[in-house]
Amino acid sequence: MINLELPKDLQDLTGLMRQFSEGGLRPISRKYDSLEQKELPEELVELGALLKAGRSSSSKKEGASKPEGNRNGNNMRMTVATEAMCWGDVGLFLAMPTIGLGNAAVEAVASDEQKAEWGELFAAMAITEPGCGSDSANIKTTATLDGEEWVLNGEKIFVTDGYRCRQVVVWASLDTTMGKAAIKSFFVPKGTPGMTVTRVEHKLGIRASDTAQIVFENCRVPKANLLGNPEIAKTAEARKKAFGGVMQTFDNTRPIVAAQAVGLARAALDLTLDLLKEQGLTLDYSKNYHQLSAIENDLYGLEADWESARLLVLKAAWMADNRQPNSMNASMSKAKAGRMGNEVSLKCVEICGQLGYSQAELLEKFARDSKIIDIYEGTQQIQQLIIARQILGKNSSELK
Amino acid sequence: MINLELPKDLQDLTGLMRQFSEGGLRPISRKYDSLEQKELPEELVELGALLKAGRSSSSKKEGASKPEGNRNGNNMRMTVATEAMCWGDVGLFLAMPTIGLGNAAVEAVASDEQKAEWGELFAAMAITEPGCGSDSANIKTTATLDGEEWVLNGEKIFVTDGYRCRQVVVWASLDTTMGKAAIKSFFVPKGTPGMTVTRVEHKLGIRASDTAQIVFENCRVPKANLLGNPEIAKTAEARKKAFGGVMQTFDNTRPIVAAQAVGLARAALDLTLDLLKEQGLTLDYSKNYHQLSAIENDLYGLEADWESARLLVLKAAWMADNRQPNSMNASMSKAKAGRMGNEVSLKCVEICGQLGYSQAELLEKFARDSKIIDIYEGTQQIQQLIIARQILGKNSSELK
Amino acid sequence: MSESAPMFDLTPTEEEFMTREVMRRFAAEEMAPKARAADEAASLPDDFLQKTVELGLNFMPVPEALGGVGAGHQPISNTLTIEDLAQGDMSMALAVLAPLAVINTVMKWGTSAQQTRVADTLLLDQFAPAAIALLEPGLSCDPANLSATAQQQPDGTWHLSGKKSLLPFGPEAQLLLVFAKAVSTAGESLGTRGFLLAPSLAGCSFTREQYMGLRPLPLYAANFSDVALPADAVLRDDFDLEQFLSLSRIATAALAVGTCQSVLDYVKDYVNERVAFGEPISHRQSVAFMVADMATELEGLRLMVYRAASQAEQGLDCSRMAYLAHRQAVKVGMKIGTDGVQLLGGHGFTREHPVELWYRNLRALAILTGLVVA
Amino acid sequence: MSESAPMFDLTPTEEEFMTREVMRRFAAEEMAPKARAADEAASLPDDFLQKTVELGLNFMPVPEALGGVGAGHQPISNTLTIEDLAQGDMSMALAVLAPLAVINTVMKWGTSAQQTRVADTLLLDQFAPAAIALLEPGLSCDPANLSATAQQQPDGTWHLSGKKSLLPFGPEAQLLLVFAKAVSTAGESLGTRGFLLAPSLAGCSFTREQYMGLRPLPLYAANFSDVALPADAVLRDDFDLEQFLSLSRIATAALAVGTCQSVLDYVKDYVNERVAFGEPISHRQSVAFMVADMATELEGLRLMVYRAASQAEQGLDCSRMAYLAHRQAVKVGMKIGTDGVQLLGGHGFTREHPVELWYRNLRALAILTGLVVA
Repeated sequence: MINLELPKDLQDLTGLMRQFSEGGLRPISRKYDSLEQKELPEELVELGALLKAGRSSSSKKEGASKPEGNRNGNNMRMTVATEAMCWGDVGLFLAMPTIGLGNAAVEAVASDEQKAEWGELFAAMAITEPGCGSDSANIKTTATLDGEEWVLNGEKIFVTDGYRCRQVVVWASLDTTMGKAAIKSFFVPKGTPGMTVTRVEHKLGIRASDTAQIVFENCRVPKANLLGNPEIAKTAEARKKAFGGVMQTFDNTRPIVAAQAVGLARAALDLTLDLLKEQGLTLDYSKNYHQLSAIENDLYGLEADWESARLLVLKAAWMADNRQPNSMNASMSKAKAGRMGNEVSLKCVEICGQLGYSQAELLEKFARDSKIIDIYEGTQQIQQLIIARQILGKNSSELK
Repeated sequence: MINLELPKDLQDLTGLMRQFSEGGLRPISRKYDSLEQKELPEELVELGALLKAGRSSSSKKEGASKPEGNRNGNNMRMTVATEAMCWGDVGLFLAMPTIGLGNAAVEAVASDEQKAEWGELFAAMAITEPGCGSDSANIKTTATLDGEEWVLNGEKIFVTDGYRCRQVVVWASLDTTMGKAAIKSFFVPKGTPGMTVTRVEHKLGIRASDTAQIVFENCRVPKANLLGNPEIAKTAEARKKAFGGVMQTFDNTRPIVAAQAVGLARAALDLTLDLLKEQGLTLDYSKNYHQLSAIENDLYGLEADWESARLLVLKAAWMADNRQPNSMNASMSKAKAGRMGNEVSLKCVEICGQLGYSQAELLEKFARDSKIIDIYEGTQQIQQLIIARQILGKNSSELK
Repeated sequence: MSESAPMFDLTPTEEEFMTREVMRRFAAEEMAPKARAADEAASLPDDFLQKTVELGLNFMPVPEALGGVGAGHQPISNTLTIEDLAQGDMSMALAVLAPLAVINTVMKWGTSAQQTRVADTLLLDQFAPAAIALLEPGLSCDPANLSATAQQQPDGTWHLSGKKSLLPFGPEAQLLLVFAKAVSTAGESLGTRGFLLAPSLAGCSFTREQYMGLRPLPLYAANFSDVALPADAVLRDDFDLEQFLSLSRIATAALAVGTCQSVLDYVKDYVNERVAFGEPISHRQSVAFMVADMATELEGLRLMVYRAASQAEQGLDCSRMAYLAHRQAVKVGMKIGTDGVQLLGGHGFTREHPVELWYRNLRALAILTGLVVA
Repeated sequence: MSESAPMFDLTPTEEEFMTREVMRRFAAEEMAPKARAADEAASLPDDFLQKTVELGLNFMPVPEALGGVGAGHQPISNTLTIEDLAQGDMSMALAVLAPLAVINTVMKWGTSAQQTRVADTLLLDQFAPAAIALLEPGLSCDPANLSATAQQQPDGTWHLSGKKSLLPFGPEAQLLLVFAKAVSTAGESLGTRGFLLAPSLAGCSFTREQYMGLRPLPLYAANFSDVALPADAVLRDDFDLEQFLSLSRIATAALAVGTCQSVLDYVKDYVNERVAFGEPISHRQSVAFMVADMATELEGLRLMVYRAASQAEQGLDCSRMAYLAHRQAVKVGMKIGTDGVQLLGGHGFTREHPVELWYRNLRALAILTGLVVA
């Protein structure tokens, strides 16, 4: 049955996470935006533990859901939780020590022994390089097998949590002449000789979170630290598939990143509506165009785009939960939510005039934080390429 | 001295042409939109003569302006007149028998003897082919010299006035393996054996004007009917320049086509403002965003875009009058005015609700007519390519 | 929300799935191929309305006792049907759906006598035209504050006066459901109320209207001049204008979804086939991204429409989502209509291709409230 | 329009041309290279304000008798200067232009005593800070209906009360021109009027404000609590609020033109140098067309600003063009600010590149009315 309301447990999760955001994140939003410190905000240690405790109790619940039929599973849960936390603060969400972007990649393939050996995960993802940007297939970092160890060499930029994390999942090529198929990911604990954080970025937004440059110089890790299949696919078709495998993690992560924009935009809209309520304006969703004020008209437009983005995100996550191929939908959700989050938060700044632009309110911060969500995990333009190629049946050499 | 107001003579011209539009074109706008006849609307014979008389008297005036210093010359005059006539009706303007799109091309290069021999001009331009669209360099129509005659073979589509005109200026290639450099234009009087109008299009808008398909089958014209230089440039550089020469006519015509959109959009805005005035709404250009109604806000946005487009058009024409290279500015004016004309007329339909959508008013017609202006004489996308190549210093093989 | 809130789900029921198959086939066979000729002729294909009777749409919501299927009010199923028929042709879809709008509204808010009358008049083997008259001529129309009035007389009967616009079928209709501001004998406004009547009554006159699009649909301006109506012509007291408007907004937005899907499907093939500068034009980012945006915005709109419909189906308050879905439908519909023509260039401007037809029809979305209901 | 209406012309006068050379060099040498450090430090470069004295801006409009150049009010020249300085840095430009706004306004609408006071206070070898206080804190501010009031006393003096926001220099200013709703002794509103005062007066207090952008500019919230002003503190009766706002709108729009030009120049080079997927990213239509749109919209905006300025220069009514130019500046400025960051991708989000700074500064355009005048 077609139903686009959230089930009870996800509604409860939203409520819980909103409380967490309101009580835990919002009170320290401005502080860590201003400080822009390298070190982990101290409050996040406790908040992270709280979150982890909540997660393990809720993941037990999921095990109880029926295995057949329609599923509202882990992807939707992650999406909903992300949205509610980013309603609080995207920067602090990204900085949360127990939510490393690399954690999922490790948990998906590591053996129980490895998990035990590697200890508590707070793993960053190191993909982008100075010369590649969105061009993940063109990675220059190399991994060479030397006896029982991989030797890593190269330079990574824009590593979220790269300074504060405990481990780094790094993408490197086994053979740069082989293109996409030779790209594999490696697990490197902090403190491994040869891996150095060389720089922490100063940014427009998400300043509570650290974004680092990491250099690998003859950095050695055990052979088993290659995550997944170490073989380089031989045929063109198999090569494509292998890289597709690496890229497919994006099908799961993109809706979650898109959910960040949905949460942030909701926060901007809620704050704007609160400020307008003080002026006596509320939305009643009934007037026609000829009766609206400019502000009402703009707000309805923002609300509509927000709904569109939110539902695209939920659909992409729902497809993942129900094992439907969702690559195009994941990109649609990221493309729409990415631009929506930026447009909504900027328009809210404009609507609220001097209050919107002032640091006395959080709107200007939302507008700064929002831009990166339309860039990382594949820019707007990359998402459009993916969507267009799929619809038009084109490959990457035809539609560049 | 920087001054963006029109001089007295161009203001007068606008006034005169607006009167012509109001008295001559508007009363028959709906009639010929509905009839969509192949034949020339009978009223246009007299109106065309009137216009021609006006033009010859005004061009005498221009001869009197000083040859040195700042010039507001023929390009600005054409732009301003076009805007005012298209405020009346774009379809009828295009159908005006004395304003053939090919006239300018003939007048620029024909000898006095030829002009005398060829008689009164009402020349259409035949460029586009079924397989080429915006890709003018890829023309397949051929011209082969046989003794003292050119033999033309090929098929042309979207020829404005193609059915009703007296002559056709047709683009054909002397050698399709030579690319752009081999493309020349030829003067073909109607009635020349081998040239047949095979079809007249049914269109979304500009229905008062005929758009024809013309087939050339061993159509023979005298050698002298090749307009311009018959040589095919030999070097790559010279070839580029030669085609550039053909293309450069666009630098003069694009601002004039852009002016069609400016006139049409003004008509839509004026009618909308009239209808709104009956409801008690007028624009006073003083309120701030927080005080505006949605309609006011939208109208101000349209007015602003209209001004932007209009000034870009005037600048491009002014540059042409003052012999400044204006290729990029011509494309800017066409790109901006093309999309503006379409957006403004469509938004006016929306603003005026049932009146906007009804055939009882002309708004719906404006919205239909407007779309072609963003397409012909180089689509929005072609204009963007030209602008971008110039700004970024790219050629057509780098930026495709 | 209750404990029993169902899971998020985008899978139609088996019945909905089967209905879609039927509707889509009908749209593809009986509507889409005839849309151009109908537009040029400014009239529906000869046997079109009669053929729609086989779809049985009108029978669905009517109780079995009145000769219907008794499926009750099914906003989701209605929405899917509207989307599927609009994918065939928006004008033809509106013609089929106009009587259904009357039926749905009367089954929801009519007296049992009205329900019987509607069933007797419209559930026939012959197609029976009928339509709702809500909209009024002019620049704007506020359904909560109509110009048309129904003045109650001391004997309980009504006198209806006023002008309507965009009314399908007009004098050809078997039944009209006319909305007007009801005024009590004491002169108090009773708000917007619906009145069921036959267009043949004295005082009703109609004039054919012409619009930019929707040309095959016979649309009329109506003038009601002191039309005398019996006391029981009015819908029940519990008529909920906001809910009615919400259902209509959902339905109108669903028209947009279907029509935009047609545009997308058409341009997708065209840009792959059309070659310029040595390659299919779909290899150009400006073309490909326009198609990608179409698909993305359309999918977002579709989900908004489905969400509003599923709220209505579950008896939840759907006014916010219906409002936003309709608003978004207008915005997305206009953009896709325009981009469709742009992608075909000069060819898109000719009536050889259907994109110009969609360009014209999609402009109607902003002013169609009240013609169709989900 | 008169018979003598001049020809359409986009060529600056020789004097304007020479002034532009000076301004552009100053912007390129003294502003642009220091913008990042100033933003990080949230303060103007140490000797910056003093260096601007050499530009002689403040002297231009002041009559020779008062020690100025006596060039009169030159909206076109002012506009070009604002554009050129903003191309260096918007925050620094605002700091230089704030005193000039006071001077221009007082030379136009001040009493001769006020003009002398302004000349004596601001035309010095030392940079003398001064600013206009029009804007008020909160979501919106209507200059025609300010909250701050100046109550006239029976003896003709004024008591000024109210809050202001976005006030450059605040307590550091030598002079403030504060706008308030003037109220007669009889309690009647005399409309918005300007009052010249020193911030050291009793009852004035200031608090530093922090914004998303314009960080080097020292902006203050001001609180005026029953500040006693002499009778001659008020601008002349013929003060024309609409004309003042028009000149301010032109100036604010000119800030947008200069800043957007910087964005365009920067991204143009970047997209040509940046390689991805084996080619400069400028070879991609989505990138190239974004740059083309930037250039087109910026050029259109620039012409709108010039048209408004040239109307003001010729004494024509410029209110419509000024309003539209400012409106367009907000729209175009925001879009270009955003696209600038987007074109640089992740790099644009870091403070290694100036695009994020422009992104923040350009957001101020909507709320800057009254800080600068053309």
